Amino acid sequence: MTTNEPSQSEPESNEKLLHQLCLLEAGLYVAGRPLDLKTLANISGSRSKKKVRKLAKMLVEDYSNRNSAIEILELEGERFVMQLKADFTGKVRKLSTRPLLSAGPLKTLSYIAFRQPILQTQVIEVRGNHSYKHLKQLEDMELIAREGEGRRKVLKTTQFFADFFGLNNDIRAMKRQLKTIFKDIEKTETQENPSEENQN
Amino acid sequence: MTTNEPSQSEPESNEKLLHQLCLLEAGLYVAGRPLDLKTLANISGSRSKKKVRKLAKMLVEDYSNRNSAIEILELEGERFVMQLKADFTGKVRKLSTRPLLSAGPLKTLSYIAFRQPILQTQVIEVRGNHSYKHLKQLEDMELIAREGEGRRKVLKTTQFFADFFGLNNDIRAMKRQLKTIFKDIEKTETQENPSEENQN
Amino acid sequence: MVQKTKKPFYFQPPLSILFEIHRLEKIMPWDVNIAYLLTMFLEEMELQGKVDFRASGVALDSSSTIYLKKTKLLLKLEEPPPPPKAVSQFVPPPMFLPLRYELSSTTLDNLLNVLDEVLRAETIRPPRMPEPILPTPEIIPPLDLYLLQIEDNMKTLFAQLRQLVGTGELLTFSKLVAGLDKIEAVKTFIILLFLAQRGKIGLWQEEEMEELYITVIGDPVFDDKRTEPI
Repeated sequence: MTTNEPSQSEPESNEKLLHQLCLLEAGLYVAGRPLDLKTLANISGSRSKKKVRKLAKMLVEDYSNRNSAIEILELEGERFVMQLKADFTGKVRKLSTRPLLSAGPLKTLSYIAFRQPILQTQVIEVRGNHSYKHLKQLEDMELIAREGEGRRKVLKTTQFFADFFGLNNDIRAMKRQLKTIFKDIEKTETQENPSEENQN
Repeated sequence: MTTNEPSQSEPESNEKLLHQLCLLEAGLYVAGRPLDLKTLANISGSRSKKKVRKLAKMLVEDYSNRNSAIEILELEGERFVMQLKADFTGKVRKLSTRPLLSAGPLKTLSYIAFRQPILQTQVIEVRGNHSYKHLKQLEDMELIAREGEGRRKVLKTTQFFADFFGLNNDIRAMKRQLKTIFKDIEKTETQENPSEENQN
Repeated sequence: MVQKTKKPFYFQPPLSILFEIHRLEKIMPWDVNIAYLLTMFLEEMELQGKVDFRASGVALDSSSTIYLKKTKLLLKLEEPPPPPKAVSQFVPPPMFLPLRYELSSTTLDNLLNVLDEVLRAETIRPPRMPEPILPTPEIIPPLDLYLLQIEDNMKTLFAQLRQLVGTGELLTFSKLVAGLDKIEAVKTFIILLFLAQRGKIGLWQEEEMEELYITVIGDPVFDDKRTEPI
């Protein structure tokens, strides 16, 4: 494949362009999170970042011209995301019933987010041996990343984690955000019973 | 609200129609599962099933006319679903954050769906000992249910399974539908390479 | 004569089996009990009191043909039987799940709601922060002479700061390093950090802004020596 822009005079080339647009749309739809140019290039089978950027921008444009509840946006760092327009979120939120994680792994994730960067051994100490399984799951889902080896393994949340919960991916900024929100929740929950669940 | 069709002479009514279409699209996008007319009526704020049916069919039509990787389908029982067109699945399935099943467990699932209600021992005999793991996975994902104990354990697919594939939950009707689907799959696969993935 | 026109007894079933020679090839030999038929044939002939050698010959010939067929079949059975055909169980092709996006019901609130409980478990073992992973000493570039002269540089910069602003006033970092090249700006920044650590100046940055603000807070005494005349 060359890095040339598709020429509009060739009908075959135009068909290929439409197919590549569909591939990008498919990737953004399924991922449900921001994707960078490298990933988008990978999906579309193109090796030219320039071309992929152009295609992605075409998609953004295409969606903005439709009468649609869905939008495709360009984010900082040349990342693109498909999402529901904010106007509609409130009206259909109740239809989302499937949690991202069950209670156990969610607790482990919550702890890592709050204490990161944190030693894996520390997470296991606080969350128990069964949380090895959680870490594997969280890593598979690209919510956390592990660095280092053996007992020196350090855990952090990922860009995807930040994107998913709408947090800043800078660790210090994120922790400030988490602490502020956490305090608000604690305040409102002082009179409620502590959660009884302790299983995974 | 009345059950009258929106009159085309009123521009305000047309705007409302576009908004309702967006609401339905938003609901289908967020739910990721088939929604029935009642739910769709609820989202769109309309009390007329007839009108909602018409709106939903308009959405189906609209998506089929677009050059898009996404489709909206009408399923049996007047239910509607938004999903990725099958042509694009292979290229983007790795981007999905949902736990996906590889070919092995999917074969076991196909077999159960086609032969249900079926003894677990029979499934293990035909699919091999490794399929115990598949059964666990399928049960975790609520695609199958087990009844009875020990050697008399009987397997069936769930309502969620029927919904996911847009199949009739009546076993006999489902099996008829499956026969057609399997024939189609085999037809399209004759010229393609056998799937490369064979792990669990 | 009536008797002469009557068919001979052996043309009646079941004896007819032995005498319809053209059908012999088609019969299943196992269905025929030769001994029974021959006994019946002999008994009937005896009853009639007339020995028919021709018929006897045909019966014998047919019997031997049938017997030969049985023998052949038995020999055939001695050949190794074909492997039993596996019960053909149609295993349908895998059904790939249609890919659908689904908004997760997990929100930031859910995440933080469980945090409270998790943190309670922590009270038993307070968290240990990972030690920063520093590069091994040999990778650290040789210290710049500039950093070795840190004390002198601190004094110079502090004097410079005091000239630019009075105590409590704000000075932006960009203004301080205006006109300097990058490496000099970095060196200035490092000295600022040392001064801040001594409590001579305050450094302050707004969350969203990149600009760094400097305030001079220390008295104009540096290491018990005045850096400027009173």
